[in-house]
Amino acid sequence: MATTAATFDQVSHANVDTRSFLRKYVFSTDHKTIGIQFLILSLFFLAVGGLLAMMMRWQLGFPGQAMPGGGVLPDTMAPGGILLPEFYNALVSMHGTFMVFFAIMPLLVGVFANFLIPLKIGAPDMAFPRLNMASFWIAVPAGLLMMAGFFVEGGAAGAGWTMYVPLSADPEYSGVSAGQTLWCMSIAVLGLSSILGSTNYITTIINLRAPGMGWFRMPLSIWALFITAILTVLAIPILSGAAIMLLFDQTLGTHFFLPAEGGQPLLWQHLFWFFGHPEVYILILPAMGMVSDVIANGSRKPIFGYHSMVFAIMAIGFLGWIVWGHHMFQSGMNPTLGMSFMISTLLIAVPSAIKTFNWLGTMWRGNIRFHVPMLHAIAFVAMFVIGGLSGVFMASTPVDIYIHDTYFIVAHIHYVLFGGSLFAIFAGIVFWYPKMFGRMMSESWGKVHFFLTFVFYNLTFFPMHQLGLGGHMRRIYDPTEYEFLQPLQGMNQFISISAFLLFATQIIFAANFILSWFRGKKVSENPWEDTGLEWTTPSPAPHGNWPTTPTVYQAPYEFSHPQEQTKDFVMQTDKLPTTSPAGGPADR
Amino acid sequence: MAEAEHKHPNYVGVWVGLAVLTLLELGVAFLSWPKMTIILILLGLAVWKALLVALYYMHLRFEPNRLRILAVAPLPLAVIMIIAVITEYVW
Amino acid sequence: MAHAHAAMRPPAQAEPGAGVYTEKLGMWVFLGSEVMFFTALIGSYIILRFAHPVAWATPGQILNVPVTAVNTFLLICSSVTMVKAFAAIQEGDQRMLRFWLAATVIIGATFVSVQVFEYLQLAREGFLPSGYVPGSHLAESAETGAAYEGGAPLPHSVGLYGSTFYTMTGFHGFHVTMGVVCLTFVTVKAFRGGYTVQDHRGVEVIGLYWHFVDLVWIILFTIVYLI
Amino acid sequence: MDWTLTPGVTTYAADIDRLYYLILVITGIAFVVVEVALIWFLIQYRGRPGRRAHYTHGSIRAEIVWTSVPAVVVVMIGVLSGGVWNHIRGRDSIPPDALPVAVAAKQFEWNVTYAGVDGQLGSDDDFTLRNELRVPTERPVVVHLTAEDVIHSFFVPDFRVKQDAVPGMNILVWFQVIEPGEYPLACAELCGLGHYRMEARVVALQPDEYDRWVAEQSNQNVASR
Repeated sequence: MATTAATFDQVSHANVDTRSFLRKYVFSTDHKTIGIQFLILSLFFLAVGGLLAMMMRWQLGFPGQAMPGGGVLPDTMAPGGILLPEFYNALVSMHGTFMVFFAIMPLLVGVFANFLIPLKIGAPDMAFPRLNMASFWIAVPAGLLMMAGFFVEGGAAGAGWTMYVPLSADPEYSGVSAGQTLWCMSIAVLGLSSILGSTNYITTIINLRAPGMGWFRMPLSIWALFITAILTVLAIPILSGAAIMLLFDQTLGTHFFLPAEGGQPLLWQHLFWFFGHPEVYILILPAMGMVSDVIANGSRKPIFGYHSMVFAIMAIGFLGWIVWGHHMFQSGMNPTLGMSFMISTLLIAVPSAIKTFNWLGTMWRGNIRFHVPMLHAIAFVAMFVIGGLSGVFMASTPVDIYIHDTYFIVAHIHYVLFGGSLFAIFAGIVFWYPKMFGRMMSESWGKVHFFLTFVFYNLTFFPMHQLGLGGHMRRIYDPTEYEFLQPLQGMNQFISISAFLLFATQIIFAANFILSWFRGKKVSENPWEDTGLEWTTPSPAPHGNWPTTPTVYQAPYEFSHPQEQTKDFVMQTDKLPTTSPAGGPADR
Repeated sequence: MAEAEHKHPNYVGVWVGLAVLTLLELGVAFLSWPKMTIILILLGLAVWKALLVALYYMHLRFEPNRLRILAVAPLPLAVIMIIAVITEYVW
Repeated sequence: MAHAHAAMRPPAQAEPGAGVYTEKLGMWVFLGSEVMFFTALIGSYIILRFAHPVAWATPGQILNVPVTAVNTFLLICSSVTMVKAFAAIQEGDQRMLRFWLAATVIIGATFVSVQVFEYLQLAREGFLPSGYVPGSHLAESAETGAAYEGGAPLPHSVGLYGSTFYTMTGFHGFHVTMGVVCLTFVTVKAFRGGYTVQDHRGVEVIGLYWHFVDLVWIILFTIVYLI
Repeated sequence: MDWTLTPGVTTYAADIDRLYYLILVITGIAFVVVEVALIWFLIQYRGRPGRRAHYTHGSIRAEIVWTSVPAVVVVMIGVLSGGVWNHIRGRDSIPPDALPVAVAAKQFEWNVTYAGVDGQLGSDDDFTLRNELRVPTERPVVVHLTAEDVIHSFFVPDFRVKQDAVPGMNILVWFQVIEPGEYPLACAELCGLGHYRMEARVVALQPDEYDRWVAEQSNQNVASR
């Protein structure tokens, strides 16, 4: 490009920030600001989703009793504080929807992809900064549309977050009309936001890597986000298409999914899960990547088996496309198809196992620092193991006959999405907080938050395995209705109380997050003594990230390098006396 | 940009080809041949036309291999999904 | 594509990526996403067709094939004018760039108009996304089976035909409309002399989108109207 | 913590339970190995001043081991599960002599149509009961499962039977009960407001008792016409 010299010059003056307030904080095109905007948005929805879960837990633990504070809810939801079944169904559906689409997914993909990709690959910003801004400002109305469901006649969508048809397609069946329509619209709009964002991430990673940042010098978080972005770009349009067809079934009277005139209910499930399983990996791969970064840092060791970690990410990314049928083993799907889906599903355990063992290998003979992000990362590994192993039960089709649609599944997804993704998100937020805001979060409160969360989390979700083995179905409003579930009611109450305590514990995190913004200890460039490019620029990173584009000489995790005796880490931008210039991390 | 270096492909020739193939399709569609034969011929012609557009108008013929791989990457997934779901009904 | 963010671009010695410039790469990634979107729509159509092989009218019985054939030809023409515009700017010919771009916009808009006309016509005759309007003459030919293979009456599943037809062609039409809007911006910029021999990324990138939409129509025309 | 299942009462329940316990043991071992190693590493290699971590990028041999061992184990689980799955749901798994009974799910009840004395559905002596499914023991039963409105799921925990009932589809699910008794039947797929109380009971009777009951019901049914 002929303009190269000019751009270089402009970049070097990028530190002089002349943007107006609106351009700097609201309609910003700076990837870091957009990341922080996504952070605030998705933490808000995380809180909303958590609150909905609390109401559900109240009903499950104490069915038919007035919920404390439930009096503020209108009579269409909870007359006298006692939840109505229709409101309970809305809670179930909206908890899942908010958590998956508006909390975990934006937290991982919106926040960390935006914030980390340019900083970690040495780019001044995203490839398309304005598209990036559009991606955020499209996500906001999507969230508002979804929230609006609670305030329209008939309440929010009540067919589960999977919106199985025909229940979701016809108000005659669910009693919800406007809420279902809003759900479809919101998901279609959110889809556009995700596609724009992910197009940006892919292009940025392919084309904007700094000199020396070869493919196999990218940190695993970037690898994971890259594969995630590919999954997003290819999977989300399937959901958008399906949601739009469902929307037409609801509003225009089309017949895609309604069997009366030839529609196919199973078609919805196939489309949904063809999107939905890659989505599961969209929700866990970035978490795995960030945890890899944090574990290498905490162990002060290069990641064990970097290449096999990368190939495991790719394998998961590919296998994720051919396993969707395992959500449908009991759905009436062709049983022979079930067989092939079982095999592919079981195979996906292999790359997951590789990753787990490599994390253990990284800690082996390390010099482990138990800082807060590391604690969360360790919890991630410990909990992901449980979530992964419980998945084997479901992958085995005959066992799945019994545990499908029971609390065993609920336990499994929460071990993966809370024990997995959310612990990784906590690790990520605490780890990169100084780079976002220039201050540290409180270490001691962070530890208190971690230990309480870890304990209450396990007390909440582990017993759910037991409920499931007792045959406890998901999504039922009142378990005491069934005689065979009554012996399990004590456990339900125990879970509910643990869940309340778990929710209360998160107040510590919220307070720590907000207060540290103003009062946290100010930090220099590299508070965690990490090796990544983002730690070579001031905290918080300025607009444009670096005065001049950094050059990369090292593999991503060169901790405790024998040639560097003064400190136990080598930055990616550091030159060592005898580093081979083109070397990858496995050149030994 | 480097594209200027190669001679322009015969865009008008491709256009004529597309038009002729469309006419051919219209001709075939209303023949009284076995339905399956007609469908296969029509799909073949459609793919041919699509390839003409992708290779010449979208320049895939002249792009680096990496971009070509990126361009066709979603297709296997589409095929996997459609074939898997069809087995619900025909197998 | 505007260059307000030129300052954000990295120096040229960045690691080699896909071997194409960023805007083009971004468009191809986006097109990959579009492929999956149309997979959802076209895939559903194929699957529903396999589930109910008898629910689809014989070609030409309900849908107006001659008008659509002309429309298909128009879209093919707009593709060649688009690519001609690109060829013109590659050689620095501003006049022909403007001419071919304007032609593309006009032909694209005509395509959409013809499609709207087709929709109105079909709706008037009683063919809707929800199925046939009872009492209309198309409903009659559907109910008696006259419009269908084998001629047997079809009490059920006739609604699928209208649902898939309007959804697939409607979303294609929506994409064409978006294309026309974007092309209009590009054309205005071309008239202001915004593209040069050195830098005409905008023309090439919108062209990719436009040809993709044409490509989708080639598939749709065959599977919806002719099969 | 109790990891045992209440014993199932159909012929294949034991197969499913055996698989469950097998996976429980395998995953249990994996769980213990990983968590013990994790805790041991955390203690053994905790950061101490003056210590340095061992600089290594990994080991190909270790990677091969922990790729191939899980692969072999999951393939083994897959093969074992496949056999049981084929027995329960495979293409020709439904015993030809199975007694048919039609179950139509709708919001929020189960309507059971019995084949009557002749053992054929669709004949004159059929009769329908609401929320009560009676089946004989020692004889395979095949349920013709349909739904009238939305998707429901036919779940009899003690039978280890769960199958979605999908509107527009007629799904066959078979079982053979070995233990007479009364068992709950629940809906396992969110189906609307009354999902939580879409309950019915399944009564498994001795074959002769069942035949007597069917004859009685059939007669009543024919008489009341």
